[in-house]
Amino acid sequence: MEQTNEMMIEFDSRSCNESFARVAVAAFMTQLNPTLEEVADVKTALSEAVTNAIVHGYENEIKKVTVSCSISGQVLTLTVSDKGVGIADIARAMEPLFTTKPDTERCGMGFAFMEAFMDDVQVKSAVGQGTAVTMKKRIGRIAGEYHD
Amino acid sequence: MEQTNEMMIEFDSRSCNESFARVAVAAFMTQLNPTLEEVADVKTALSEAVTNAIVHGYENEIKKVTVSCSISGQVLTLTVSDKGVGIADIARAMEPLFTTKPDTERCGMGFAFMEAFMDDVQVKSAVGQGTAVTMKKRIGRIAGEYHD
Amino acid sequence: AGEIRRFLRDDGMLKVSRSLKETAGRAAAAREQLEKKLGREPTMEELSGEVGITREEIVLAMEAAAEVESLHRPVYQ
Ligand SMILES: Nc1ncnc2c1ncn2[C@@H]1O[C@H](COP(=O)(O)OP(=O)(O)O)[C@@H](O)[C@H]1O
Ligand SMILES: Nc1ncnc2c1ncn2[C@@H]1O[C@H](COP(=O)(O)OP(=O)(O)O)[C@@H](O)[C@H]1O
Ligand SMILES: [Mg+2]
Ligand SMILES: [Mg+2]
Repeated sequence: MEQTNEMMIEFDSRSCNESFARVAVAAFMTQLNPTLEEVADVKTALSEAVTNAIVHGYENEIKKVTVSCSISGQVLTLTVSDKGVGIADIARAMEPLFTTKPDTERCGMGFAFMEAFMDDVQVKSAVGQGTAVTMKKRIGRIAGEYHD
Repeated sequence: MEQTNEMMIEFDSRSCNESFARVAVAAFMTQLNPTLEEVADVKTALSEAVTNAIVHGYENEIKKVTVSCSISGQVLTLTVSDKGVGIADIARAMEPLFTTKPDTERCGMGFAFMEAFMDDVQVKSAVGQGTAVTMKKRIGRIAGEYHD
Repeated sequence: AGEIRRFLRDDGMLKVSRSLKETAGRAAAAREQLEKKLGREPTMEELSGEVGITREEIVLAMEAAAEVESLHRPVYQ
């Protein structure tokens, strides 16, 4: 039986809310009985996606960022969305080291980190409409060890 | 200067999500630099309101509970909403020891706790449409320490 | 290999509750110590400075520690 549980958080695109978002997702995913490493992986991937929404999506204007989170069986799915500028060429944006803000402390490794720390990363975006990054990760040690 | 910051969480009305809601609100309110006691007060009031939404509002059906949270100056405002059965007589429901579920472990003290731990509690409700409980608390008792 | 993985992951598992509990323990100790020093309850900023962990992580650890306690309490009663 695959029990499903869902939550969603929406917050102002201020960098002071990143830490809140990380902890909220960490608190929700503790239901999956994760390891410390799994929690750290998800927090890193989430931070990259939220920073992108704030810095690139909204270019530091104060609008809403949404993080939807669901648990189905042992799989955690996270979607980070903004209604910002959007991405014209998604494949290019996802290339390691590609960045449109080379002047700042960004180094073009955000998507590479998300892909390294999560099992699957999908990006949907439309110029002028916004971006949604959906990431999945299977949490849990060995098959059959959890009752779900 | 009154800086405002907002967040909202929405989650399935399962009691396993109460802990997630407490952490999300507690993490968000740390921006106000509260004491642990103030954090504990808010968590207690929040738990009572969320439990009410799950147990009374939805009578344990799985629907969505929403918690909106805003910070303005040193004041934290929380609204816990459900789209459940609603309350016919709000004044009566808020009386200490009044409960419509005397059989369970409830003891009719939920609203009394919310009023004791928060500065202000307002309830809006319509039968068949749902309930919204708005609570405010001024954070930071140490005089002169906060600029607002 | 499965056994090794199981061992590593079990160790990781232990570390989750251990590290959260440890953080919560350190925060509780710092709270007491600061309260004595300041003559009032410390703020989250003061606590976080003392423990060296963000305010948000401290509230997560304290909630997790409280949860673990309430889950285990009936077992040991
Ligand atoms: N939410 C977003 N909205 C608009 N553009 C984005 C968004 N996320 C990423 N991008 C684009 O993709 C590029 C690569 O992102 P990333 O790999 O995180 O590197 P960096 O953030 O260091 O530039 C960004 O420079 C930006 O052009
Ligand atoms: N969200 C809600 N939806 C419907 N009824 C509610 C809700 N919250 C409270 N009530 C009503 O108000 C009564 C008093 O609530 P409370 O003071 O928390 O006591 P208790 O939950 O122990 O019954 C409840 O018994 C219930 O009838
Ligand atoms: Mg980036
Ligand atoms: Mg109650």
